[in-house]
Amino acid sequence: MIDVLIIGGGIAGIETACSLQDLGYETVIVEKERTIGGHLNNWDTLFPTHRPASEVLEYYTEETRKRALTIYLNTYVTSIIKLDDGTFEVNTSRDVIFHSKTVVIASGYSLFNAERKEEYGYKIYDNVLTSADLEKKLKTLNGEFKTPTDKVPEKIAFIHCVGSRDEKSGNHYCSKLCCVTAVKQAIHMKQICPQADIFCCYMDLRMYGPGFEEMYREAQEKYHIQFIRGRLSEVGENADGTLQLKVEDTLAARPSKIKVDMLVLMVGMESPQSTALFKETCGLQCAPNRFIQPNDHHIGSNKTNIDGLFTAGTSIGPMSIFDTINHAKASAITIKNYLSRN
Amino acid sequence: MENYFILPFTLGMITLFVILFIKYGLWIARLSHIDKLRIIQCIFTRRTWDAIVESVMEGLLHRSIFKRNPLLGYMHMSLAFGWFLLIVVGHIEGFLCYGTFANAPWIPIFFQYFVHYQFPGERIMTNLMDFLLLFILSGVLLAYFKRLNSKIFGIKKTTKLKPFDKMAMIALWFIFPLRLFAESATAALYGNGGFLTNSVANLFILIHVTPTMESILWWAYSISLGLFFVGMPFSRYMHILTEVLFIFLRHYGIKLKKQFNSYSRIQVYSCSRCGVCIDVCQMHVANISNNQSVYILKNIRDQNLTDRKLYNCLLCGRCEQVCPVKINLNDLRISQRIRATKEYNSDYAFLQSLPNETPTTGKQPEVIYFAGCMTHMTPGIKKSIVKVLDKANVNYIFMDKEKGACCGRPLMLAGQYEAAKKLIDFNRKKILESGAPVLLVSCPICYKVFRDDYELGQITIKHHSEYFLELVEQGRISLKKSNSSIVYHDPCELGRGCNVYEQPRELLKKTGTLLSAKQEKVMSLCCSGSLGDLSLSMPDRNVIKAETLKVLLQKNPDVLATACPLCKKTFVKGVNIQVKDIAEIVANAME
Amino acid sequence: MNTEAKKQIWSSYQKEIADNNYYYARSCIRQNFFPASEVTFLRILREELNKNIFDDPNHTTCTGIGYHSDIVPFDTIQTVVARHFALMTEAGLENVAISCVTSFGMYTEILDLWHHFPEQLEKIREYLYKATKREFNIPKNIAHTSDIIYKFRNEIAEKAKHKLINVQTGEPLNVVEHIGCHYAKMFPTKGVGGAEFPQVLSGMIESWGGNVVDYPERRHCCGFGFRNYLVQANRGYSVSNTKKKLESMKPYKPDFIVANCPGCAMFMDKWQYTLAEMEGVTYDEFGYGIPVLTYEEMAGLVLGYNPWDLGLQMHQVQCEPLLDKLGIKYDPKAKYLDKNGNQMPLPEKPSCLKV
Amino acid sequence: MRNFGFTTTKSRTIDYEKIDTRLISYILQNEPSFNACLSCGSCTAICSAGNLTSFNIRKLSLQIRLGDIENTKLEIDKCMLCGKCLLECPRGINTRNVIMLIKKGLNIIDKNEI
Repeated sequence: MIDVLIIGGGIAGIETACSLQDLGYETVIVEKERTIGGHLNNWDTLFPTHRPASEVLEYYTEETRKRALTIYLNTYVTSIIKLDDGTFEVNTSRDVIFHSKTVVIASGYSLFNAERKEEYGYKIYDNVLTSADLEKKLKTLNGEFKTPTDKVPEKIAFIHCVGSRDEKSGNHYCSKLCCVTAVKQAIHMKQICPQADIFCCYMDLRMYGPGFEEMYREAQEKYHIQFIRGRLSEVGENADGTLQLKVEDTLAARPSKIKVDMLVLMVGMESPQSTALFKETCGLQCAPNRFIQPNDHHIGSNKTNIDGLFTAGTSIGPMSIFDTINHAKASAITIKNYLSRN
Repeated sequence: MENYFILPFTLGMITLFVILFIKYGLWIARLSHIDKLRIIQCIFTRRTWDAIVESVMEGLLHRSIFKRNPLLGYMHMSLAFGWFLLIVVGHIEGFLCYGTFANAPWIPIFFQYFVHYQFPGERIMTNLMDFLLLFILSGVLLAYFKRLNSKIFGIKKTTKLKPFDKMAMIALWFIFPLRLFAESATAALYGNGGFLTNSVANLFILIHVTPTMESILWWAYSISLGLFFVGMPFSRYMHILTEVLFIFLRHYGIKLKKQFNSYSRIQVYSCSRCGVCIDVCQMHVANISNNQSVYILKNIRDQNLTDRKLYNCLLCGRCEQVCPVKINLNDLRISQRIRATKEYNSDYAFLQSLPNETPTTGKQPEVIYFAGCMTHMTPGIKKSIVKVLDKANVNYIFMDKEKGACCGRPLMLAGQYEAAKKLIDFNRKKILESGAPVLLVSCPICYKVFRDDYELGQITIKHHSEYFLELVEQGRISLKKSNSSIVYHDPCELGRGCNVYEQPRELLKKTGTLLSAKQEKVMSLCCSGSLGDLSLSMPDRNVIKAETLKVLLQKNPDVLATACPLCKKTFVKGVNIQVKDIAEIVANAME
Repeated sequence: MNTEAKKQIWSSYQKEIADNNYYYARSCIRQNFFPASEVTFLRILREELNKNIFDDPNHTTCTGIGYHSDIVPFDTIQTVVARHFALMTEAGLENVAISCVTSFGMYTEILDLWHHFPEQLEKIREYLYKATKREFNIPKNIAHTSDIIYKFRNEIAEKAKHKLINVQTGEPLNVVEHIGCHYAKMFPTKGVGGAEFPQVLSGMIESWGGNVVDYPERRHCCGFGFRNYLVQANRGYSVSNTKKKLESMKPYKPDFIVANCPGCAMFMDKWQYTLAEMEGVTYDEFGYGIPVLTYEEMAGLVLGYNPWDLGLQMHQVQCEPLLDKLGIKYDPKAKYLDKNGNQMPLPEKPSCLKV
Repeated sequence: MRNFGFTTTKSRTIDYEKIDTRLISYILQNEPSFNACLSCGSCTAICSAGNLTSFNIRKLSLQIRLGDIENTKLEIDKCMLCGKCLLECPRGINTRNVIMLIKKGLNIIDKNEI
């Protein structure tokens, strides 16, 4: 019988494991991919400091190694079953059955599939990327930045709220991080393509965290990034392969068309499919936004409706790395309280 | 043949006089007719005497610089006054020797070379001349040091030089040492030196000085003089004589106009670049050191003034207070702004179509009150003014209670003179139509323009600090003294702009304990909010403001009082203590 | 562009289209401005596809123009449409094939209204009965005539004499397709491909060998807009919209435009003349303008019908350069002969647009 | 050209390819803070000129960005430079300098110097 089984080896899972180890508990992490770190593996730099994501990743890799954490890679959970004695039986794809006193769902998020917004032309027009694609491109950038059609971009547009705050995508909620990510990426693009005109088309700019607003201001003042308040309606392709965007400049109250060489869609966060599976196998309660419903929004955000089943990180909704790590640490303490009481 | 060395000096001097004659002639000729009449009328009055006295005190003795900085003052004085005496005494020496003052101009300059024989008073004169030379040389030595290290003079920055300036300066540096060496060489050969030249001559004898060497040294002396004279009209040393001209014209009552004219030019050329204005400028706090008045005047002369420099000035007027030559630095700068923006003044055609309603009170009003844009942003001040007026039972008209045009001063500060006139005409008409004998203003920015540019005839213009003091003195309101300590910040436009320093202090003394600040009254610091500056960024303003607050709050007062809504708005976002306008303090202290 | 993904999206919505036995509802504009189009449609259905379609001499306008210009009350219009259903019912038919896109929109809207407000349907039944003593059944299937051609596009392709290929270069022709707004923008599920990606015309073009041009203003209105055209002072608005579309498609060098709405075809054709006269601009490379075809005319050309029988001489932008590209033989002398072989009066030549 | 009793209307669409950037570039070059505008409108709400006329500096700043030089010429003359907006702006934009730069910019555009 293990103390805590952690589902997900992203930063939330690893941080929970580290904190729990410090508190003297035995943990096992189950990770579906072949490496730990989750989405961070595909990210180039982090807001608001533009520090390389690899630094954070290296920290957690090193912690994992130092602490000799038990991690099952290439393993995904197929069901969580709560037994009568209050412990959990967790079945996995590997024919390994775990018995644990508690389970932490740190399964994170999945990115919105931009193909669902057909009118934005993702996977149809070559020069339409998602924010995640751009990060991958930047991470492996070697030499000059070029668009997928091999052009040094002169105009780039970032579209906020793709798959977020959009009834048509089925997501009413705000993904919270896309705004600041767009600003970060816009600055990055301006730095590597100083000749490019960069547009950000937004509905609202939600610069909620420390340093975010300052970065936004820097983007305006120093990098001359143009922020257009209006949501992209439609993308067309011009005869020369450039993209034509139709966006209303709502502040000017006039429709506008913008010709760009590259379009970056700021895809939002969605609850991963696994959450639905957990919901099915153990009656986990989910919020209308499909993320896990915290037992109490204010004083029990790590708890779920099932006693002994906890959450860490973005499994309950969009969160920054900063918030995720804090949430994971909080999860460890919540679990300690639970285990010492039972 | 051997006397040809006087040629560089003579040619240089002739060139100098010709150029000066033409320049000054043109400048005076271009003065307005009225100004010329002023000169003619005043020339045989006491004003000329006053001008002479000031010329001596400032042009030669440099009293003002002395007061601010004795070392710098000594340097300027030794050069100017010492040289002046050298010329005067040189002529006396010539007189003693030849029995006439009508000697060739080079005789006193190269006297030692020409006169190797005894004449009455020769020993005294020679030693006196040596003493004067030593006096000047001490100044030259200081000048060398100043170039090398301006900090020992208490100056943070010194001015940068152009080629002509450099030439004239280097020539100037060489003139007196060369004179010393040339005279010493002559003394070594003929034994006609004084205490100084003989001492140097004793050294020269050791190295066997020859007549050729003597000749070379006199040539060099003459050349450096000639170079200096030629360079002078094109360099900053032009100020030496222009300053005197300026002092005379100023004494004759000639005033600077809004337009840049010949008098402005005389002022520009009167700047000695002593650098005192650089020192007092608050812009240093924000590491801005290219826009101080001395640089602007230099840029005007060199015709390379950029907009950024021109507009980056708070127009606080501190530099004007310390300028030893009393140049109208603010107005000069504004006249440049007028010139730079004259092609795009607005006509405010919309003013014509506004309903022309002058509010009335039914009875004959005592006062018409103009709050102005800034007071409308500080409702606390507006409310307090109204409260005091009501309490004192003043029958007043509130001119811009609902809607009002700006007073025009902000435009004026930006150089939009023609545009400002349109607003002035609009407001002026309303004020005159009201029939009130007193115009009350609560914003020093408005106050300044009403006083200087509105031509309101019989109407007296009063800032609320003046008016409220009158109300107290007339017993129409009475104030209760509290035990809070107050420090008063002089707004630039009210203090240096309109010379109102005492009334606010009188009022404050009646409501609490007034503390003094380290720099106050004429040298009060600017809050940094000034509308005079168009290009100063907000972060830079905040830095300057913090420094001002540091000075004001040194004695930990309970209240920071000011008499300007803009100063109040500026300070309020930087401090934790109460920032109050004098109107609010009075309104609170009323019994 | 990833054309595969694009095609997939554009074919993702389909609708049910009756297979046979149609009641034909004609179009005012189509029969006036493209007089051979409807004849060609009937010919294709009857001769090429062996379908039963009833062309009823008793049916009238749907009054859509009156409706959209606010001069015919909605109850009246419903009764007129109800009469058409009565005629269909009397003819023993259940499927309507509607030639006009605006009529198609009207019919669809009225049926939807009756579906949600059955009392309205009862009222209209009563009105119709009082006025004409007729009764009617709700049609089983409503299709626009372009839907029917779309449904049988592959059959037509099999019989094709010409493909939409430039015979001189062997390259597919670049075709701009334009869908009438009332076809699917009001009721997306009633149009093939929905509102965003209607496939009805692009399906035909691709089946017949052409290349569909995807240009930025593809979904923009043709500029007709009823009220904007009907009031002369507003026509500038109408023509400006057409101009926006034409400017957007110009860089793609389209060989022709095809529309499923008669109004669209008419305006995109005629306004090219107006714009040429007003501003001296043409939207092709050589100053002839871009030919505008109805889908019936396009199908007719593919099936090898005589272009003069298709009425192409009645268009503003002349079709000869297009016929040359398609490799279709035509007799220039027969262009303006009437069906009896008599010379018709020749049209005036425009001052700018080449003919 | 023939008169049909109607003409084409100019599109209201902002075409970023055709924006006249002379004025905005001139302003930004000399006053980069202008780019930090959030369109919050506080400048406009407090504006002295706005109290007397239809002057709307927020709208104007957008129009300048969109290259509407003709309208800017008509509007900018209403500003009295009083500086209330300067005190109000949450982004610390040097609005008075912006106004003077607009005036100067328009002047040098007229002279074809930019």
